[in-house]
Amino acid sequence: MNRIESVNDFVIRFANVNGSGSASANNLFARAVFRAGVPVSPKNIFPSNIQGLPTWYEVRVSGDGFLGRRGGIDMTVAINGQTMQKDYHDLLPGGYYLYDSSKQLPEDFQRDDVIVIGIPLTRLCSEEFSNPKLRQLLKNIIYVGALAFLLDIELALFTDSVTRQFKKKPKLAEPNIRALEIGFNYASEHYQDTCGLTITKTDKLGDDILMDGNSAFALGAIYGGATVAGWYPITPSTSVIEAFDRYSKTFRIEKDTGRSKVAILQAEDELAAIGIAIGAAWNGSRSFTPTSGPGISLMNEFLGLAYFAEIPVVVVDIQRAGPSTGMPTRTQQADLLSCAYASHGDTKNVLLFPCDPRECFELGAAAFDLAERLQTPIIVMSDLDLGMNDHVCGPLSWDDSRKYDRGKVLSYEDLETRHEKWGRYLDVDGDGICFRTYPGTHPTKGAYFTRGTSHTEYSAYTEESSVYKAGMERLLVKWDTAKTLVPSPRTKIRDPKKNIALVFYGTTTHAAYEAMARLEKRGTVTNSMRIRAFPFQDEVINFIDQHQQVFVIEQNRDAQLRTLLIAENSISPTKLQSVLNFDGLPITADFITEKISALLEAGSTAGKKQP
Amino acid sequence: MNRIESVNDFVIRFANVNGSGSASANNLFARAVFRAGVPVSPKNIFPSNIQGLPTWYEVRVSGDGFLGRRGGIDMTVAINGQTMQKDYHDLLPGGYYLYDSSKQLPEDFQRDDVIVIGIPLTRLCSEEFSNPKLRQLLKNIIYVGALAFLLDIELALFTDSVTRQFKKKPKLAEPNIRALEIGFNYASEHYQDTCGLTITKTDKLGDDILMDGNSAFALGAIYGGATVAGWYPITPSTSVIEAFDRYSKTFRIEKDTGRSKVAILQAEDELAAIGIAIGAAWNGSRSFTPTSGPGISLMNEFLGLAYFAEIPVVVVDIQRAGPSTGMPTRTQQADLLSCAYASHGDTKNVLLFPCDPRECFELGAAAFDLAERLQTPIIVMSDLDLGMNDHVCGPLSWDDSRKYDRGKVLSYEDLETRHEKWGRYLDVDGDGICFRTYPGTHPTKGAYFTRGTSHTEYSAYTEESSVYKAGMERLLVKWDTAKTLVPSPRTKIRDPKKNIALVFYGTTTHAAYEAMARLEKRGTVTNSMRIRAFPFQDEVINFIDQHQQVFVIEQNRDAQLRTLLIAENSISPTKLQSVLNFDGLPITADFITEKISALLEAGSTAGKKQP
Amino acid sequence: MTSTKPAFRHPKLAQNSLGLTRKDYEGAVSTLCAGCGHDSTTNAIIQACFELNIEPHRVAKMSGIGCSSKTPAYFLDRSHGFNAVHGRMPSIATGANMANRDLLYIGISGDGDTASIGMGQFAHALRRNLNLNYICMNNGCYGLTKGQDSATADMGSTGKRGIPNPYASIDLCELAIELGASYVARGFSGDKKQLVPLIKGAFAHSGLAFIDVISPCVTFNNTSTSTKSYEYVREHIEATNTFDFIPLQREILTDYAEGTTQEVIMHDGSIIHLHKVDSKEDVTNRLNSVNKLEEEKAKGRLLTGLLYVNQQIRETHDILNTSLRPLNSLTENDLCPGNTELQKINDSLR
Amino acid sequence: MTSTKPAFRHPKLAQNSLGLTRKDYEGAVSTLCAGCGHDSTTNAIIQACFELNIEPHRVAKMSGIGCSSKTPAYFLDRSHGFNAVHGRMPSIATGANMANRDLLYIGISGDGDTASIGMGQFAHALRRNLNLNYICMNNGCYGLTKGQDSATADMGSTGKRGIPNPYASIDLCELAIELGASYVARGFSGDKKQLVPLIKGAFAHSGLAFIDVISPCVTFNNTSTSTKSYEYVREHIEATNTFDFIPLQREILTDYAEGTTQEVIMHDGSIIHLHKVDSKEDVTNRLNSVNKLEEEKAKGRLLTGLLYVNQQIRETHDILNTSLRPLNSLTENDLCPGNTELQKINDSLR
Ligand SMILES: Cc1ncc(C[n+]2csc(CCOP(=O)(O)OP(=O)(O)O)c2C)c(N)n1
Ligand SMILES: Cc1ncc(C[n+]2csc(CCOP(=O)(O)OP(=O)(O)O)c2C)c(N)n1
Ligand code: SF4
Ligand code: SF4
Ligand SMILES: [Mg+2]
Ligand SMILES: [Mg+2]
Repeated sequence: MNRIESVNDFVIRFANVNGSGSASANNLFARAVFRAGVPVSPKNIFPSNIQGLPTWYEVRVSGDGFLGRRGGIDMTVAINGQTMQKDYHDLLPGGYYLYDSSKQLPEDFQRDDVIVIGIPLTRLCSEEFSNPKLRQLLKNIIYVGALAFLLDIELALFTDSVTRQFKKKPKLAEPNIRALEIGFNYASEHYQDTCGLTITKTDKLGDDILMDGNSAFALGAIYGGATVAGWYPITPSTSVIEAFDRYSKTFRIEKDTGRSKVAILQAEDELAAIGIAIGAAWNGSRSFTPTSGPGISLMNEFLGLAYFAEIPVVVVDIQRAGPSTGMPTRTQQADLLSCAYASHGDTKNVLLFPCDPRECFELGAAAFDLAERLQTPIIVMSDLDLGMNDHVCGPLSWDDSRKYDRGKVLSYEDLETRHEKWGRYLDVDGDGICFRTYPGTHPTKGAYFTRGTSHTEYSAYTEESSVYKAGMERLLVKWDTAKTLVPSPRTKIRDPKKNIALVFYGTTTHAAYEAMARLEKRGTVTNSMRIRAFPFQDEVINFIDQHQQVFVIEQNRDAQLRTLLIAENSISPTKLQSVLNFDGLPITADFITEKISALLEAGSTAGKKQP
Repeated sequence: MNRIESVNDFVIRFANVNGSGSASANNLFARAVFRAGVPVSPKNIFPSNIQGLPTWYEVRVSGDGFLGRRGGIDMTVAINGQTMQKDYHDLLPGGYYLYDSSKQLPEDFQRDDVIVIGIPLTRLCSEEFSNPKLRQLLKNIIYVGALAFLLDIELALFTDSVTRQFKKKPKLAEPNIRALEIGFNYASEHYQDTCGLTITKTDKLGDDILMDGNSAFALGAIYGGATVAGWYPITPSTSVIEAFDRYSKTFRIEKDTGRSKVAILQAEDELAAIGIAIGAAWNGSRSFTPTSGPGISLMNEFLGLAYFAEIPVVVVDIQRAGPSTGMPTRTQQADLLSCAYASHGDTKNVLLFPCDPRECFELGAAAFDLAERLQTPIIVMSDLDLGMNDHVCGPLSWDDSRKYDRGKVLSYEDLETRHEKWGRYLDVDGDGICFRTYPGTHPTKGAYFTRGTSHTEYSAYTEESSVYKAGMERLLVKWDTAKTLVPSPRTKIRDPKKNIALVFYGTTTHAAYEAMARLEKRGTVTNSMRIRAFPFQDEVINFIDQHQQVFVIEQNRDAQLRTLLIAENSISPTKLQSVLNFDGLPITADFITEKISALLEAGSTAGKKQP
Repeated sequence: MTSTKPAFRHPKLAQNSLGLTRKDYEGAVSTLCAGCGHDSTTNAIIQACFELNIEPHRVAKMSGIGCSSKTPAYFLDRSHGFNAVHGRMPSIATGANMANRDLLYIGISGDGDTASIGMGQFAHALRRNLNLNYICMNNGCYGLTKGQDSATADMGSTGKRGIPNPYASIDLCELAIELGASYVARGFSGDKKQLVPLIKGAFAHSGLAFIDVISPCVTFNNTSTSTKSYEYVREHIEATNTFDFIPLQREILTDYAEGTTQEVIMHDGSIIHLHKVDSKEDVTNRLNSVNKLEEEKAKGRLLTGLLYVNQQIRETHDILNTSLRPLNSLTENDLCPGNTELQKINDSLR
Repeated sequence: MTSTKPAFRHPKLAQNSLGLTRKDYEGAVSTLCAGCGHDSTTNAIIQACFELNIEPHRVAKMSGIGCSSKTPAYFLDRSHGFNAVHGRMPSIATGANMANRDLLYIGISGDGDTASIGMGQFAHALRRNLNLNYICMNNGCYGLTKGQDSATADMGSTGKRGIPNPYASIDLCELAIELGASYVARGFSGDKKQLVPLIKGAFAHSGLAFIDVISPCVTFNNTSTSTKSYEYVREHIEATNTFDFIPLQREILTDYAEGTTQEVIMHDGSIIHLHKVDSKEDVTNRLNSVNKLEEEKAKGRLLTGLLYVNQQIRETHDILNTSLRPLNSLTENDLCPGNTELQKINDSLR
């Protein structure tokens, strides 16, 4: 049998039961790989319940820095009895199967292409620890210790982490370190030279960090100056507000008074959550609401109000698998249409697409500037994979000279000195954006009435067709202005002949880049564009126009970005071929590579490439 | 001065104050024209308030049977002091200005191309009637009487209507008839040969009827077997339920018990309204909810549930001008995207587009068959113009041998005799549609759990990627099946060379047909397709493919049907040119004609028609 | 991951008058946390249905979203179930009930589902007095989203997150009485003896029967500082009455001391027999019920039992005067007026 | 069609201590029906603000959708206004209030807007005790959509449509007290003398002040068979107390008979002086307030006046312990932790 041999390039899957405390052990493992300087990408695949169901944690190690999900499992740590069978069969030939050998492996586990590594976790744990609650937790730490040996990772990387984690309660560090050692020792005694998978320290990661997208967005909101948040619990967006709350407690408490410089309100539902954010934004606070699909559906009416009354609210949609309640703990990019065209009538919203935590931070902070500059809702389109999993990314940074762009707001002085008649919805600059005022600014000037009904340039109610129409057309001018302000796409040109291009966004990015590398190895050189915002800049359209054949890679069934591309611009639909993954798991490089290869194959057999 | 002379072809605008009782007088006028056998098309242009603001009633008379709105006003009946000036200036040269001459016309009413007809309405009324409430109402009837003379309409047509209307209270008919006579006599004494506009009896209308779309839809729901309706008041959909209630009282009361065979529930909001309809549909009743834009936004989440759990609910959207609260008493076709892609995640809904009351009735009834056959929400896309105005259309008819298509439902006997294992979401026929059961059918078989979460073919909860994916793909199979079942488009081919085509839907139809006739007079022969449903049949795509140049005519800003056409099919966007009216007033033949002429002009100057 | 328990039936299992055993009223294996209060409530529902000889397939189970709302999968698997969207169980139940008045409807919700996102639908289902057995499994937190405080969490109560709840709580029973409910009770998942008859009474009741079941969340809100923990509830519970539910079929046998019982005759002829702690209390008096709840609250006690009944209020079908036949059973012949009538309508439109 | 009245100012118009006249508190000309109760309520608001010497621009006006919700356009045109969507005024007001605690907030809603679609937001704004002057113009119907019954329409009450309302009504004051409101009053648009001080007290109150103003709809619900008609209300009204509102600045001068008055000291130091019909009534006792309402209802009377006050409940900002500075006034310097802190965070993530 050929066992898999690999240095810094493999996938380990941990199969656990949820609610059993495995998460922190598995995180400990991923972070140790990271600390060894090796690019790592962990993905939590968990059920929509609280305790007792199967949960998986898939850790990809990639010395080459490919951070997307890869197909195939090289090693399984099989701790969950319910799924042992499946986990065993999912292994690649030559893979490793680590299990709790306190109980014997069932007889039908008879693959001859799998290396079985038994560690009697329960027994070892019981022998060492008496507290039953601790036992359950430390069982997991023991297999981490064993992995340290099997994969050749310095134990210190783990013990350091533990010490750091329990800095304030060193008593708790002790048993954890002990458990690590037990695992390490047992493996070294029984499994010398068993495992062909190795982690070798590198310095590939430079100053990179390992962070989840939801915390990063929350930090972006802190740095971006958000002061009011309305929210309602919903997986996978809840951790945005948890992080925002945590960072607020660090950064937003007035030293002298102990009072808070943010107001975070758990609303009664999503309608109220966005209502709170809109009310605050109207009153001059930067505000946001985090949510996921069902929340977006409920926010529809209010999004239409914010679009039409021109209120700068920020929404972050941590997308999960729909439709309806769907798969609440699975990932998708399937809310694009719903967000872009939210609400009845002619509405359009600006979307931003971060691809990693650093961008969650950057676009998160930028969203507040954009919202206030454009006076319109900005929806940041993250997803469960990005939001809830840890990702390697470049370090966060902030230019201390940066000023918030509060947009066109008239101060008391402005109102005093202004000569022209001011109109809330009067476009004096020709960019479709008008001046607003905050309530309470001036005793006699600048008050206006905000409404979701049709209004004149001076914000009076009107049913005059021409006035209404002019207002709607101005909003299209603003839409064009938006194109000049939203983050520009990222392009990679490797084929100057511009034959084939890949277009993608958000968490598809890493898998797409890897697929490009693989395709290139197979002789297919491609260019790429990572889209970062809707509406699309001319740059996006030109890029597509210049290529012969364009693949649009998405994580939804209905090719939603493609719809936006062709609906909003005059791109021929026949030019855009879709590569769609919508099974709820993060898209893989394998999938993209094979799909594109197949489509290219089919195209060339058909013998005609249209110009 | 050239006064306008015309037989059976002109537009009269009544300018009134709302809440002043003018509506019934104006209706009386329109119906008399209808009874003279002359095609007539009245449009109510009213404010979003209850009393005291300007309201207009525009009556188009068209012997040629053009029923869309036409530009320009030939005669104004100016009863509203607030808008006299505007009404005066809006008149076409050679037009007629009828006003209440009890007060003198202001001095600046100095157009020399307008024929002024003063009738001292207030004075005449006070002289004759003493009851002040009656006075206000009858003032309006007096001008109707005057019009009868001026336009040469038999007075009997009016008096008959009045008698009919007050059949049960003949005492009330009397003063109305008196008022008609007063107006008639005054005009005949003072304005012999003043008016060049004439109504001449014809038999153009055959057995046509004059009806509003909301009543027609309600009747369709009655004939279609709806038994449960949830609703929440919103203009312009409220009259759907009012009519449904009225017809229910006539047709749905059990003779023996006096009990009702419908349950109509005024819900607490639109979320509850559609929830009620969904709950009833799930339990085997045909059910619906009428609403308008803001309601659609609020129903988003539930629409996604009905799509994913496959529940046959009918929604009728009486579209009004958006976004947000917009112009609640103006018309638009701007909820297409919002309805087609309602809710987060990958969702798509079937839409039907009636163009006149007869179709409101027919598609209304058909919607229930389609919903149950396809087990999915069906949204009937009407609008304010269609729903609230009277329209001339062919008579309603019902085939008494017609059976309701209740779709794939297993009865007790079916469950008893069925051998295969039944699965609620198991596609045994390959059309994407599965068999369902009603609760309570069988003591031990056929029970299942309906959920908005991902489910297996046997309706068990699952998070298995492949199972989820297969379910989502089956829904696409069903989508294809829908294409074979929805009402087919209506095509008019006048140019066999298939050069230019017009594509439109709903209330744009009449104006579009008229525009075609006008274009043809100018030498531009065009073909047309009236779309009646989404998803689009191959027929639609082929039609577009076969034409060189296609104009898509809509009443929204963002070309929403065009978006659906290119997103769902592979039509090149450059082929589809938009003709968009979105000012809230019904689109006119003038507008379409001029716009298309201009676009054709521009195209030919540019010197290139693309193949 | 839903799986049904093995169908094997022990020959000696007790049967009810329909010849069904308790197992016939069960559902799939629960995936809730071990010890979750909701599972006990589920058991009480199973018990009540079994004892009442309800035909399982004549029940329809509706719910919202939450751990609590998952439970309809864990009882009565011969019944149809509808796990709707968050907070909207009442409207789905309303529609279903309108379509077929002949089934029994049980609606399961949670405190998040009812008191926050579902507040409006809760209030209006009460106002319409929908014929529904509405059970709120109240744990003072959002279990499924990991333990945030809900609107029924008491001020100062502290769950696993460790932050005392700063907001006042909503008392769903008081609110229900205020909103005109016709049957209001409070139970505790840990007291099946009291809970089962409360559920039975609810099934016999015509109109909306609301039962607030304190149903602890062992994972997130069972701390010693939480007022919705098993321990706290057990120590602070106060029963307003004990309770016999006597279905129509059976005769009343027991005799009680004068003045200590109150008899409530239910719509279907069943009788509820209340044995009261305080003979002055009148369970059919709204103000008395609210006052009593408030009084106990002031003493730091949680009042349970049947709190209020009013048999005078008409249920929705009676208000609407709908047909006694299920609307979903009506056919073309019942519903379609036919072409002749249509031609008359055409005539009236000319 | 909104137009402002001519700016011409009569030199002799009375001025308040800010030197403003009543005209300075007016808004655009109303487009409501002549005689609509809402216009009288609007006038009472104008009067209260004028008399309280409120700076108009320090007020923010929020509303939902309905005839009632249009009224913010008809008063205080120097204030910013926000006419939001149907039933969602409370959340908009909450956000606005969070952004700037220094302004005064008045929220206008209707009975449809509050008791139906807005029920959830109403309940939760109360629960959070948002510092808001919440006025519900209650006409028992949906005026703007042409007169359908609302959830506050009394059972049997019959408006212009001629069909008696078959559902029980929701009493918003009782509900507010039940939900933990801190200031609850009922007024009548036809009784300005009582209404103006109620509104003034609401402005002085810290927390959610809810005023249910019976405000007849002359067009759709002013029939002799409607319990929300001018005539019916006038005949059935019962005042629980008369009411002096004494702003901080002024001294109490009048003297009343022992036992017939109750003094409530408001958060800003103003004093409410109640002259009670029945000296036993205690306006700070929740149960007492509800019982009194119910009692009068049983007699067929509609109780008005200040029904309940509780100055102990903290308003939302106090619960959240937010900065005393308006959050919307904070700048980069107050809000952005800067790059150095960020680098520390980076370090902790390695
Ligand atoms: C519209 C919407 N918002 C949020 C959620 C997320 N969510 C799922 S369950 C739940 C709370 C459930 O709390 P509760 O009703 O008390 O049930 P428990 O889990 O405590 O039994 C929430 C907020 C959702 N499913 N849908
Ligand atoms: C989401 C939504 N649904 C329905 C409507 C239609 N609508 C406008 S006003 C109104 C009712 C207003 O009633 P109420 O709040 O009592 O105000 P009133 O007009 O009686 O003062 C309704 C249902 C709407 N604007 N938005
Ligand atoms: S999280 Fe709480 S409510 Fe949910 S199943 Fe576990 S114990 Fe029960
Ligand atoms: S309809 Fe009624 S509530 Fe609306 S403005 Fe007229 S009188 Fe007032
Ligand atoms: Mg709960
Ligand atoms: Mg009202």
